[in-house]
Amino acid sequence: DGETIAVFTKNQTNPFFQTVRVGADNMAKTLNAKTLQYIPTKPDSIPEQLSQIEDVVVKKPSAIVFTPVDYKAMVPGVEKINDAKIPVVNITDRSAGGKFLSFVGADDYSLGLETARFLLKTLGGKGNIVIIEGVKGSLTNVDRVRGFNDALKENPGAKLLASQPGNYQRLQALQVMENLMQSNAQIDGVLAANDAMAVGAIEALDGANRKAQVIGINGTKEAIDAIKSGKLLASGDYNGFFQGCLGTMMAVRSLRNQPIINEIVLKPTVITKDNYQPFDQPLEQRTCPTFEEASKLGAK
Amino acid sequence: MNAPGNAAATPLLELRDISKTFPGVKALDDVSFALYAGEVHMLLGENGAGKSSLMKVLCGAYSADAGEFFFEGKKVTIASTADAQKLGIAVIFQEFSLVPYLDIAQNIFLGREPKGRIPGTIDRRRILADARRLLDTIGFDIDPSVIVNTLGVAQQQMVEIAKAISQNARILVMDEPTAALSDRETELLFALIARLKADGVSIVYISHRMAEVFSLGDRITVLRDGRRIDGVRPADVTPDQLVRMMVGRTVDMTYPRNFADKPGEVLLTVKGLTAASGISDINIEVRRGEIVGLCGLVGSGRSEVARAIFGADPVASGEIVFDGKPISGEPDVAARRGIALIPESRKSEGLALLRSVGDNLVVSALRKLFPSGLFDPRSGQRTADGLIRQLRIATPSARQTVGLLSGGNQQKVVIGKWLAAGAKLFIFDEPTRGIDVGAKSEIFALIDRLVAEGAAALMISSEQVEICHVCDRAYVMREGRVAGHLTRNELTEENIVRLGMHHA
Amino acid sequence: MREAAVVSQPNPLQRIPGVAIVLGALIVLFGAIAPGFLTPANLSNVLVQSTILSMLALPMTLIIMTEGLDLSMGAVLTLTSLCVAIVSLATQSMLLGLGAGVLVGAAFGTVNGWLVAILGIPPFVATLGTLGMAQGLSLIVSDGQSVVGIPHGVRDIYSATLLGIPVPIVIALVTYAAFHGLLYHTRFGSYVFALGGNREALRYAGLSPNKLLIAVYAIGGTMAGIAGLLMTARMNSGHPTAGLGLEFDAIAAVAVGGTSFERGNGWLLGTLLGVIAVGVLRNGLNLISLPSSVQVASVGVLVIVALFLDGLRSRA
Amino acid sequence: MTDIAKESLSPPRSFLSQDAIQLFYRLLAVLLICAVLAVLNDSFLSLGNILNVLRQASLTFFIASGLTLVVLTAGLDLSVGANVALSACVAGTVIHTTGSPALGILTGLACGGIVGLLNGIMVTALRIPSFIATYGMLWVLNGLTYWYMAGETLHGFPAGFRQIGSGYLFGLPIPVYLLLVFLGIGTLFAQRTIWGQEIYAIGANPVAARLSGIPVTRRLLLVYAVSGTMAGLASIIFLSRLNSAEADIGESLTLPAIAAVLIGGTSLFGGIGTVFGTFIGALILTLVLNGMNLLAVSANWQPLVTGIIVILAVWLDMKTRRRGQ
Ligand SMILES: Nc1ncnc2c1ncn2[C@@H]1O[C@H](COP(=O)(O)OP(=O)(O)OP(=O)(O)O)[C@@H](O)[C@H]1O
Ligand SMILES: Nc1ncnc2c1ncn2[C@@H]1O[C@H](COP(=O)(O)OP(=O)(O)OP(=O)(O)O)[C@@H](O)[C@H]1O
Ligand SMILES: [Mg+2]
Ligand SMILES: [Mg+2]
Repeated sequence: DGETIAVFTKNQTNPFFQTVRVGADNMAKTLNAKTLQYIPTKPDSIPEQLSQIEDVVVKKPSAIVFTPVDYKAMVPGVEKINDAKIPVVNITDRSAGGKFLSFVGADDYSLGLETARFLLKTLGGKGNIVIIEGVKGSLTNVDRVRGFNDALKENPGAKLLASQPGNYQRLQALQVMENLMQSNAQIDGVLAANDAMAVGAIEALDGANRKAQVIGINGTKEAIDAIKSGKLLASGDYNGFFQGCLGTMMAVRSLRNQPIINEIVLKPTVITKDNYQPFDQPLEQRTCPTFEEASKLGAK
Repeated sequence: MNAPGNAAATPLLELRDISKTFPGVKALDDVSFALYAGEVHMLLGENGAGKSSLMKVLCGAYSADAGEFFFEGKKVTIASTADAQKLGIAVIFQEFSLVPYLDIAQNIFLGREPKGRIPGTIDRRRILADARRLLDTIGFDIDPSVIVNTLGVAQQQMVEIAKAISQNARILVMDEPTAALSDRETELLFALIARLKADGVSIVYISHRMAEVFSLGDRITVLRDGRRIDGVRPADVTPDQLVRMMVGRTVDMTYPRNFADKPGEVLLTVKGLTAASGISDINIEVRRGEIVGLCGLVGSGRSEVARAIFGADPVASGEIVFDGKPISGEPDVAARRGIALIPESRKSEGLALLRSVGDNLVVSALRKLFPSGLFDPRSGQRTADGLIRQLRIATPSARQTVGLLSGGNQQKVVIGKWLAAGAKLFIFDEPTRGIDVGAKSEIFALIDRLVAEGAAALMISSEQVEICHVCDRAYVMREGRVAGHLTRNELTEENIVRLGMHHA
Repeated sequence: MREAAVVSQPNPLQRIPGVAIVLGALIVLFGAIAPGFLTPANLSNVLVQSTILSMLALPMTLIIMTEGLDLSMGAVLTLTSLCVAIVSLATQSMLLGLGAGVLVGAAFGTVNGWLVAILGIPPFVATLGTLGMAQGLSLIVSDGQSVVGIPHGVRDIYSATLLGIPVPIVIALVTYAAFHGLLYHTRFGSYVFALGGNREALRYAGLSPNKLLIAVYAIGGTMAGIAGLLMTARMNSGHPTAGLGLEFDAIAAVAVGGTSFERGNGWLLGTLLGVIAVGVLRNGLNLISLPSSVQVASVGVLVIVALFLDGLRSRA
Repeated sequence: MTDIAKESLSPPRSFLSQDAIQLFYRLLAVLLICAVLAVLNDSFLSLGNILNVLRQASLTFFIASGLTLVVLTAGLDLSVGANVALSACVAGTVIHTTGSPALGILTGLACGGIVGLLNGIMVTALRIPSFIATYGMLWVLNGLTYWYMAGETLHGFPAGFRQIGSGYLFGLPIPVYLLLVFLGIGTLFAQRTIWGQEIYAIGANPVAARLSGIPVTRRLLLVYAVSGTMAGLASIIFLSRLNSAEADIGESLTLPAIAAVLIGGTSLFGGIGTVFGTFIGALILTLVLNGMNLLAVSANWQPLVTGIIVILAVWLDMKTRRRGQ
């Protein structure tokens, strides 16, 4: 009891990581452990997260729950943790190297694939589609966009008009959408690699008095609200809350010499008008899954 | 025009038919100039006559549009400062050429540092020793490892001189070297000039001070409007004649004034003024219709009094009453109440050099001219044009960049902005520094007119003659305090010096 | 006797307080409240973490002394880091990688110098422009992806030790010594003072301010190249955003260290202390695990407080 | 007529005329870019796209216009982006809790203005160089915003409020009206008020300005406060246009705003520049991004192209000015 778990997330601006942190805190509380949050002051800064690892290694927490800001560039950092013999669980983005007790994440590819399939099904398998990508080169984005594209391939009736980056940023997505609407008279569907961009695209459509079906990914609160009000067609649930819960759970369990699951890839859930209710409650009121539930969640 | 000593000598350096045009200004127009070995050659002329420009051409800093150079009779080209240095020409410029955060030794030998053992390094011991020796020869007692930034203007001037001397120059150009020097340092400089002359060094000396022209000069060349007017020997001319050559008309150098018999009501009372800037217990009174002098040695704290009254420096204690009411605060308060400061350094403190004459002329009067707060460029332009006419500022138009005007005209612009603002008390800090005789008399006439119309003036000047000529009375300062007061009848140079000297 | 006694001799130590007070206070504070702060391992940590920034901040000091600025350094470092990664990956040679990084860095530095000195574009603008170019090139050559799989030797640069001292610290110390020698003991150093203090003086001394200025910026770019190697070694990969924004940290460190933006008034050791102060602050806050938002604000507070203290003393 | 001859030799340097020449060159540049884009892409010249460009330029312009005044005094405000983020979050909260957009707008403007004022105090009373002071402020504001938002977003605002950012009036987007209004106010303020004149004078030589009786400290406070308030205004536009606020919205706004000021011909050394120039600077930046979107150029090229444009614009500006003198 009383273990300290250092939780590393990428930034304090993206609501997704807030859900991860709340999940971790929540689980730690139920297990009678303590969390310490480490977040780079500059969002997604590689050197800063490396420094934080070095500092934390000095501090020697009982275990670490780790989201790399970049899955390749942080490998030396992970190896430092390994060298210091601190047990570490990888969550969210799968690190390209290093030894982990366990990985807990969502399958970005199937998230992209399933949400896009849902949108295309709603459109009847045809229509003019645009993709708004996230940050180029980020693992989440690469896989999500691959999923989008594969779904498009399954529907030859659909036409991809453009695939432009919005860097996961609302304003950029809004402006990209505004500009795309100028050169494309008819846009039927928008595949956005996250909710903020999806909502930005919706604002652009609203501003131009145009309609299109839009999907996002992450299942954030604003996405749920938008789904409720019918503006957003769907959002893929990335389930940061569970990732935080389960990462912490595995870390603590391994410290207590209890069995753990080495890999949990959460199954994609497409949140739509029909199934949003469970997601529509404040984070603080959600409860973490138990170990038994976890084993059913998608362990491979 | 003959060479000094023997008539057969060829000039050491000769410039023939030099012309140089700047956009809008013909700075030099077919000027010829000859310099002989071992002479002190005075270069005279009004502000903007082209003296500095000629010297910059001579030392390769400016390239002439036309003209030829001869060194010891042989034709040479001076296309860069390096060319000039090879010929042994060294210059002390009007604007300092020192690097503030290097020490004295490094400044003296900048670009000619003794090489250390490791390539690229400086031999620290040698540079200090060399500098030490050099400073000793010019009688400047200071540690050469002192950073230049901490030196006063006069000390910096001495470093400039040391720097020039260090180049073993055969020709030394000094552009107004005494403008910032105290009497003691001026004497040192004159002694040094005598020594250099004896060693056969030729000196070109630019000055607006008549006394120096006659005490130092072997020959005189006068420029006007970029043309060479004449070359004479001091023995053959009177000051009045020289002035006429420079200005093209006669100028009364006694600056006649209509002294008021009865001074007006009290405008400014300073009681027990003390400030951290180094002045204490200053008591001064200025009445309408008066010009009150404030004299003393350089560093005696005159500027600090002026700045404290104007609110430019914080006041520690004491009281300033202006026009019947106490005054305190920043310069904007003083300005609004009707006090004007014409600061010591017009370039850095008086003008926005890159802005136009018109912009500079109206800047202090904005509130008065446009009480609504709305600015009307056309009306501003008219006000500026009026002032340009009234003050006879020589400028192509109100739109000319003020930094391109000559010093005297720049000074008029600084005064002009306070005329527009309707100031009642004018504080002049060295109003005639670096200004030619013609402009000087115009400025004094202007001050006279201002006080005759009911304003008052407090005038700081290092030229005691000027104080004696134009002031109704004067305070003399010493070491941050008022050492004495001189009435119109007592106002003589001897009295000023006696009161202002240390240990008097 | 000598007038030097009258004139206040400018003691470079006079400038210490601003940074030194802050640094001293931080060390005392964290020593008292942060567990593990004063351990050798942690102190070595702080210093190692400060090396990359110091390698930007030292040349930045020279650039600021010329009344200039180099906003492109962080982006150039990013680009050179990618170059190191790409070239050493392709050739399997660390030296060729370093060579490529230094070459690209020096090229950017030279372009900066050329824009500033020859075209006369204000440094802020010129280097804001090259910042964009370097950032764009980084994205283009990497297509936004990390570059991995580089030879193992590269990584050792960051993690190996020499006589028990971590190699990055050795590199930083050598760099500092080199810059100290360059600035205070060579002719070039004197000319750097003159570039900011009085460019005319250089011209009259027959020297070319333009060439010197280009040299100063080129040194900045070259150092960004070398720091790029360290960055690559640290991440064992290249990444197109790795160094973005570091230039502002470097500028802040220089300012905190007491170098003024005017008239060639610079202090190299102050810069180093400034860099370490930033490092100590971040490290200490990590150790006591304050909320991350406090950490974000604390850097800003540090900068403001240090400059405020400096201002107090210069007025006194 | 010798006077006229002289004048043509040393051309006008003030009362706007030199600036007018520079603005003319810039408008030419805008037309050139437009012509190129029109040739390359059919949809560029559509009314919809032009309004689109204007609306996008307006956000940059609001931030950059206040910044222009700061730069005119030879200062810089690096905190504008962070200020937009904080103000948006604060204003958003007020609207959510009170339900009153008017109150929210006022709070947003006040929050921006207070931050600006604090910048001004650091620059004047504490005498910290503006570049450093506002860089410090940037981090303080980020910290505050991160703490306040705790990783959440605010979204969903009343429809009336959202009209400000996304609504239309007589076929024109409302931000475009605001843009015109503030362009007019800014230009009048800088060129036709004595405060504006004093700001130019301070930028040209702060020491001389103070000794000319200009209350330099108060004017600087005003300028930084205005810059902050304009950031507050931008935050309102942002909020109503995106219908949401999050902590990181400011990061991408600062450098474009500075770039717009510089492309617009305002000199970092102070005393030279116009608000209208900044508008054109914002327009050029937006046009280029818009063009790249329309032509589907990879976003990887955006920083590169922006960098080249900044250098080119300032260099051309200097060229033409030098020829003028
Ligand atoms: N760099 C320059 N650009 C434009 N005009 C200049 C430049 N330098 C000098 N001038 C102009 O050339 C003329 C001669 O200037 P110069 O400095 O030689 O005068 P001066 O005789 O030294 O005057 P002063 O006694 O005031 O020093 C003046 O009208 C001046 O405005
Ligand atoms: N003792 C000194 N040490 C260093 N610098 C000095 C000293 N005395 C005067 N100076 C410098 O000489 C210049 C003129 O002196 P300052 O203005 O300080 O005194 P002042 O009493 O106003 O002189 P003045 O009476 O000539 O106006 C100043 O720029 C100052 O820096
Ligand atoms: Mg001159
Ligand atoms: Mg004085």
